[in-house]
Amino acid sequence: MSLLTLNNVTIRFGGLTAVDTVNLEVKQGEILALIGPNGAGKSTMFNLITSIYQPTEGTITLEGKSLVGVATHKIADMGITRTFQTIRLFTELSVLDNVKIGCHCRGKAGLLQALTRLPGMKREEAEIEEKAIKSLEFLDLASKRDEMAKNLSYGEQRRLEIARALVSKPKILLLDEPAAGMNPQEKVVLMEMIRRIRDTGITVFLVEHDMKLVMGISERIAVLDYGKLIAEGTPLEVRSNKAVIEAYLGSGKFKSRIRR
Amino acid sequence: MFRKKSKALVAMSIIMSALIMVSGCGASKPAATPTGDAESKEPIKIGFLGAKTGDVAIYGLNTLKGLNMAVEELNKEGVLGRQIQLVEEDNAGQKDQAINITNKLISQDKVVAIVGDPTTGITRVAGTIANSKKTVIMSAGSTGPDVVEIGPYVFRDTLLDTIAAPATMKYVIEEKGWKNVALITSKNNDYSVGLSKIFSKSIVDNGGKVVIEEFIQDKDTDFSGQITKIKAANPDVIVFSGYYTEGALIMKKAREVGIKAVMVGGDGLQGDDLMKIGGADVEGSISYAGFSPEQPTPDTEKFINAFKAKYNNELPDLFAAQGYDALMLIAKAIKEAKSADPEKFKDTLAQTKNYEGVSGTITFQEGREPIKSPVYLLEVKGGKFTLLKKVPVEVK
Amino acid sequence: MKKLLNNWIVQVLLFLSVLALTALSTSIIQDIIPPYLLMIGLFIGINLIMALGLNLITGVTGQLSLGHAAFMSIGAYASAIATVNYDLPFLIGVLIGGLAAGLIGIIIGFPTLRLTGDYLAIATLGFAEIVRVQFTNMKITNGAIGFLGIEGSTTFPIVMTIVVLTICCMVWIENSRNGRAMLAIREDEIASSAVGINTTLYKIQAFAIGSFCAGVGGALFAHTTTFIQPTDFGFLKSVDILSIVVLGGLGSIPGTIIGAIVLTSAPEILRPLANYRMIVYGLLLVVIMIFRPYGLLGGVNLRQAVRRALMIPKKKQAGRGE
Amino acid sequence: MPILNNLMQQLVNGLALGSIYALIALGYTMVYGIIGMINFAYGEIFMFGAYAGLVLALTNYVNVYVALLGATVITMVLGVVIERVAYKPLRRSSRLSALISAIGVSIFLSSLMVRMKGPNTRGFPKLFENRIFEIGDFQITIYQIVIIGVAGLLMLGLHLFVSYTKMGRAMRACSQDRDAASLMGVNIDRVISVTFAIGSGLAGAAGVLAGIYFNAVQPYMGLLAGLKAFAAAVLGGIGSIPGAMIGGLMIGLTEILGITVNLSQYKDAFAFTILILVLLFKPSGIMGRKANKKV
Repeated sequence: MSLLTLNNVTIRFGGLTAVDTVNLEVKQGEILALIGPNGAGKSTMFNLITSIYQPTEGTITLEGKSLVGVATHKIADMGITRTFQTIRLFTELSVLDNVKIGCHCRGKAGLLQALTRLPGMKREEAEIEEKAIKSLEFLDLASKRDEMAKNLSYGEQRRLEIARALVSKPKILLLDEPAAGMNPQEKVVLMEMIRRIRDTGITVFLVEHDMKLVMGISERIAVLDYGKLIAEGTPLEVRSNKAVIEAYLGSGKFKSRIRR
Repeated sequence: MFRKKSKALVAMSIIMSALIMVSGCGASKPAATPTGDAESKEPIKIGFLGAKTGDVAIYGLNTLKGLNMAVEELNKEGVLGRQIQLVEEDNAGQKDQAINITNKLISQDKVVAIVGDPTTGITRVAGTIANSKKTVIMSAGSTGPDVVEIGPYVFRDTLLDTIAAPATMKYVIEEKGWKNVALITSKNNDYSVGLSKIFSKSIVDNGGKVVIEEFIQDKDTDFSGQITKIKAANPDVIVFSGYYTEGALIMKKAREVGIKAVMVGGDGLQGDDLMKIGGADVEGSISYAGFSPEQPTPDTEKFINAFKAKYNNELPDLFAAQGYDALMLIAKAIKEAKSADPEKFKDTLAQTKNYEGVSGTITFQEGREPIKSPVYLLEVKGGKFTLLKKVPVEVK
Repeated sequence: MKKLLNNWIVQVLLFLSVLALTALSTSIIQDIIPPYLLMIGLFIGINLIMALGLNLITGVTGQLSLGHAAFMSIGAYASAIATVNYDLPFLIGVLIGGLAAGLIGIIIGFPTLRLTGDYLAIATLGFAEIVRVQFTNMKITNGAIGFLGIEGSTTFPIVMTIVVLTICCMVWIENSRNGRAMLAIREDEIASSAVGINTTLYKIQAFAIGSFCAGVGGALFAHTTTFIQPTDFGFLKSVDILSIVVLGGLGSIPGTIIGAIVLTSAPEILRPLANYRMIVYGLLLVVIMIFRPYGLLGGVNLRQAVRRALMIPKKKQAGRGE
Repeated sequence: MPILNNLMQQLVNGLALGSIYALIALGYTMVYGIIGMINFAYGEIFMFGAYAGLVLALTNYVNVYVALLGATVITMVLGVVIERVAYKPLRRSSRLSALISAIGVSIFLSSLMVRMKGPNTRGFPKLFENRIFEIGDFQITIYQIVIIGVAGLLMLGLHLFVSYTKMGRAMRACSQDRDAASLMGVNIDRVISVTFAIGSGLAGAAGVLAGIYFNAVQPYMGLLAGLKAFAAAVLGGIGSIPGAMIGGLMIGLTEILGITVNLSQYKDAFAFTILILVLLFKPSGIMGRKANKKV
């Protein structure tokens, strides 16, 4: 069953077509990877899905509901959360607060509740805290809950970003290069974690350069080159796809990327 | 470690340079006067309230200069055998600081009277406090309404515009025949806004006409836009209700573009800086004051000479003269009441009649509103204020 | 015992008794200490209320505003008109002052809060100038001549009670879903909207609350000085309040309190320096910033510091200024 | 057509006023472009320049060029010293700390000047005789010509300097990415010092020109002029040299046109209203590059 559907999505910045008539379906419960050389438009795709950019043409729907023109902050509420290629944490806040903020779209309390502190608001706060701690435990960060986010190691920061995105129990989690900057051991842990996330029923859609990781965990892979979707299929299919191989061998840049 | 060191160095150098500057500037500071007089009677403390910093500092500092002159003179002989000690505080032109200072002067320094503030706004705020604490306050500059009405301890020694301004307009329109008036108001100056109202009424009353009304703000320096329009309106006279600095700058610009009309204004134009800045361009300007520099009383002459000697040949402006008079009036009342208790000398002060001050002959009416009679119309001639006409004022 | 403390009604009662205690103790203090010190205390209180509002805008939400004095003036004039022209009771006037400022804050906030950083700063600065010019030219404010005849109703206990109330509200807001959202916006706007925070909404909320506080401060100010003029609310007033927030430590409520105390009393403490006072004041700002660029209490976790201070039985107090 | 002539005359007035704003705005724009900080003490440097010019002019031995040059040099040194003492230690701190430090410097400088020279407005001695040229029915004074001319020349010079010299290139590099520029061997400290020197020098020159044109020098003249110049820099697109010029001229013209249409009491509001409107519709200013949202 298709959860997220991109239909003929195109975006142009001035003369540059960053994403060119892409058709893609993300299915319920799968791990889908998007690969491609630098500047192929992978992050732009994520920005289109989360409504930071608006497509010049085409439609994006989540369970049949259009995401085009929806305010960015409503996307999380609809069930899509993400991490960023360059880590974007709330660096001066504690780890726990970072995750609590991730819960924002699941909360209801407004100014009135903040000022009256009625039992309902306290219950909500307690629930948020509980969820946040669970999420931290899930990503093995519970012991760091009172640290400032900026004091975490690089790998921990990446995980914290995932914890923040997970805490609101999204339908789809978008991971933008989650393994960047991690060492091999951390990557193994990360792969395991991504599988466990999927096992809780959350669909995972990731952009990644690390081929070993991508081939290891993805059920399907989509390949983007110069904004165009050139291949789509299981890891095995993609690996033997002619267009992909051509792109891989034809582009020195891309080749070097694979090895990394 | 290195960074800390460099920071410390920076701080050190800042403090050092500040000290050097402070000591450098300090040379000109008049010595404070807690004199160990043989009489060993405690000095009478007088507070000064006004801005020494901030953008209205000029009025406060000039008042203070006059005030210091008065202190020096009074202390030659003493008042009731006691010295006068001035406690100066800077309110930076801000009402909250003025409140703090008024409280400090009264409750901490135990002053018997406060001279200041030159502006109406702060005088109202400080006057309310001083009145409730039974301390005399004499403003050396406020002209707006609702000041002396605060209570029996609140005074001022200014020339009130309600009498002088209509007399001036009558002279300008009837005797000079300048009927078409360009009226300029400094919109952020309460004195100017208040005076303009009086001016525009008396212009109409005397058969004149305001052909163009323009607005400036205090501290503006560019008047080219307004002057261009005034030139097009071709008035017989420019009436400006603000202070001398802006007055001089307006006239400079007016002459630059070839306007021949002269400027007429209130006592706000009384300042040597009018000529210093305006030079030949303010020649012929007419304004009014409570005294005539051409027929000075001996006291006025003495004051002007002493002032010039003390302050680098600078001429006193209206604020300096009124500041001087304010303290002299208070001292006189203390002497006559034979008491430095404000509750006693305030009544003596309120009965002052025909006091020949350096800023004019002062009489306090019923309700302590001052009258200065006669009013002198002055014209700038040869870089000096010269007498044009004497207008007697009826004292009720 | 703990269960009892968790009961909402008990908490409300507790809070009310804290307010009552504040009012009571301050009205006793009022009669003991000299009026000079009392007035300084009162202005510390007024500045603190306004600074706490600005702290929410600039310190917590990260939106640099250089126009706080404008909201102060709106509150001052609105409350003065309410109590003088319409004979409303003083406290209603204060509320009206706050609401007027808050409302204008919202109206101004909608378009301007799309701007970020320094652009927002200059827009708020421009707005403040426009407000000042407007008040100079309005009939009801009596222009430059000033608004006369305001009752001197502000008292030390009233100010201090409002201070305590404001501090409590600020602490509650900061430790709520709203407050976290505001902090998140300060840290990273894009990440905030990615987790579902409506950044515009919370910025405007912060702006409205901050302006409300400024309006309340302005109303108290007007009813202290009994007379107000547009020149009382110039650019330098905005700078004064901003200095309190930055000097104390952006986003830190205890910092803002210290900042208000230090900066309101600094001109008074520096009085003996007479003519060099403002020169030294300027230098002081520079020196404090060089040594504590994040403010006196910036980056100090007060709870930790106090805990540490209590564990080690030394007299050293946490986070003392100077 | 008297109205048209009046309008032409007002345009000339506006250009002259705008040129002064533009000169100060240039300094703002340069400093902001390179280190991203609002140098709030800028108006006070302008004021110091005016006083330096005044003191030099009063010595009687000095002609207008020497006064202009002397004031420029003095303010250059002042600018560099201020940067070293008050801003450099804060370069890595939050922008607000630097802002407060700058406000401290600004209070310090203006209060110092009050102590040194008194709070009075001082007239400026005539450094050269004024002459009026009549063109049709409107006139232009030699002062106005000099102001507009000098401002134009300085701006052109600055533009050439930034575009075609090695130092100019280093400056542009710093404005793009300071760390990268540093890695490429650009001496950041030197670039910043030069930036402050040039910017402050321009403000000093503007101070002397303003002194001559308005015939008035005052310790607090820097505040409002500085605010308006800052508004001009933002209006034109902060960081852009032609932008600062256009912004300055626009603010000058708006003020004068406001007076022309009988709204002189709202003069100060005009400049800022235009500024806010421009910001709302083109947030990066008239000439500013649009900063692309990067995620």
